[in-house]
Amino acid sequence: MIVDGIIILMGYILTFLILFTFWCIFSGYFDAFHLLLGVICSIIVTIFSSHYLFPEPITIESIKRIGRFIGYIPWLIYQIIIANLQVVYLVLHPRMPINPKIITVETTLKDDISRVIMANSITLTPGTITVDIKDNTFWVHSLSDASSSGLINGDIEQKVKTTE
Amino acid sequence: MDIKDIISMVFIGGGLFFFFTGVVGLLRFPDIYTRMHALGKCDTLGLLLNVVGLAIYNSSSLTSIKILFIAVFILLTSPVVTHIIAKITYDSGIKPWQKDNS
Amino acid sequence: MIDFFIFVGVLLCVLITFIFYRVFAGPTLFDRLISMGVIGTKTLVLLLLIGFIYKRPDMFVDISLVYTLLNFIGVLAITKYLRRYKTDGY
Amino acid sequence: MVWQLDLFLLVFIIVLAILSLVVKDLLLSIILLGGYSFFMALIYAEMGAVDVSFTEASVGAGVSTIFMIVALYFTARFVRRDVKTKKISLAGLILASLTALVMIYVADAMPDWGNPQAPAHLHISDRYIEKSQIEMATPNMVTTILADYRGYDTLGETTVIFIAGIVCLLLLGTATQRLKHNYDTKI
Repeated sequence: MIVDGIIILMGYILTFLILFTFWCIFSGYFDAFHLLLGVICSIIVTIFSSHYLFPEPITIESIKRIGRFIGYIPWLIYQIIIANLQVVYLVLHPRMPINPKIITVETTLKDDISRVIMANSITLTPGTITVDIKDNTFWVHSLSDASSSGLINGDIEQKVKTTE
Repeated sequence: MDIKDIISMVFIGGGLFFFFTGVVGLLRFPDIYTRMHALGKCDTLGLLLNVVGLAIYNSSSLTSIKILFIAVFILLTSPVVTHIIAKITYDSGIKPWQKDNS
Repeated sequence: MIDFFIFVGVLLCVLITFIFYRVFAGPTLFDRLISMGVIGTKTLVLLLLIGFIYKRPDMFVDISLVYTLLNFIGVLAITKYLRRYKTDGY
Repeated sequence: MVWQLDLFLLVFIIVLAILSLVVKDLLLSIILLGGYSFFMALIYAEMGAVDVSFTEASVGAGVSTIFMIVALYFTARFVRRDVKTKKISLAGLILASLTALVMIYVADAMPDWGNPQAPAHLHISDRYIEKSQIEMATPNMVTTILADYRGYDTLGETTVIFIAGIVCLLLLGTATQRLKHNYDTKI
């Protein structure tokens, strides 16, 4: 019973801390009056909107998961740079060697957040855009043959699975 | 002209290059889906590089953090916008351009 | 360095002129929509550059943040309308 | 003012304004007007009016775009084929061009941008700059001028805006009820 209460309270406290950090960065004043205003505003917004940010109760597992997601970001940025170089090559090539088509990819990812990460990663990585998601199937528009091969052999899915 | 200025100039120049390719892609590609590749990728990285270059050039740390927040917002929103427009386009029945048709 | 910023700004303006071709000619509505999105990102960088040209970046960064979010919200509102009233793309 | 950028930005503004009037699709017109507001905010920022620019970006590009889309829910996107569009009236054209000519003629007599000898900078600005901090103790001088020195002015403006808002709500409210009524009777 007490543990449940602490877990629910954790969501509120985390939301408040995030909001208050944003307030401090964006206001730029660090005297008592402005910080007090920030605390009041953050508390009001927290009461109304905490359940949007953390719809599920927070456990140690979910905090670990955020840590694993931060470890995933460098790989994503590396992929974004590769994606851009590929698109630059395709755009500036005089004959434009593109072969666009829509392919479907099956996924075994279970929960929604992993799927969102997966879809956004597909959109950001080489020559592919997520067009639609229905249940376990992703409709993906790929720009050339080379770009779709990385998706079909499931590199991204493996990487996303490590954050689960 | 110290080393910080040169680094930020390199970043901004790189960002301009990606912006340029994005616009060339927007003009050259045959249909809406392929144009979206040019938008969703070149534009994101170009803006990212420009913003990071300006944040390096800037001297005040608080403003630099704010500038970097723009980069974070762009990284979060850009794939969502690309995906939403792609889905709307697909739902409205526009068929992708195929190589064989040309 | 300010000359460099002005040079970059003028280059961005030239790029925007080219994007206007797609806004005029783009066959579907979505072409025009993404072209306006691209113009939005260019104006964002232009705004930051103007801030650095005037040596007051702290004032201009706030407007850029609002720009970023409004670009996003505007596209969301337009697509919400288009989901309700389907078009054939024109 | 950076004249190289100004040249481009003013041309973009004119192009977007004309295009958003000419276009037959209302949704496209809204998109173009959003872009127009972004450029307008850029020009305000370039003239040094950061607060006006902030307002233009958030109200012009953000809120009014969304309001216009909401208004679009109550009307149609395209002009109906069977309704004949009105031709350009000659009298209106002459009147508009005359007004434009007069305004261009008058604009020549305006003081240059940023001129310290301009009338606006000579009389009362010094007092605002020197005394507003002592008399009102508000960090933002624009706020002091609007809310304290010109308090009654601002009160009148807010009253007008408030009445306009109430009238809009009344009109929209009846429109929604009528739509609902039509919907119910159809079924």
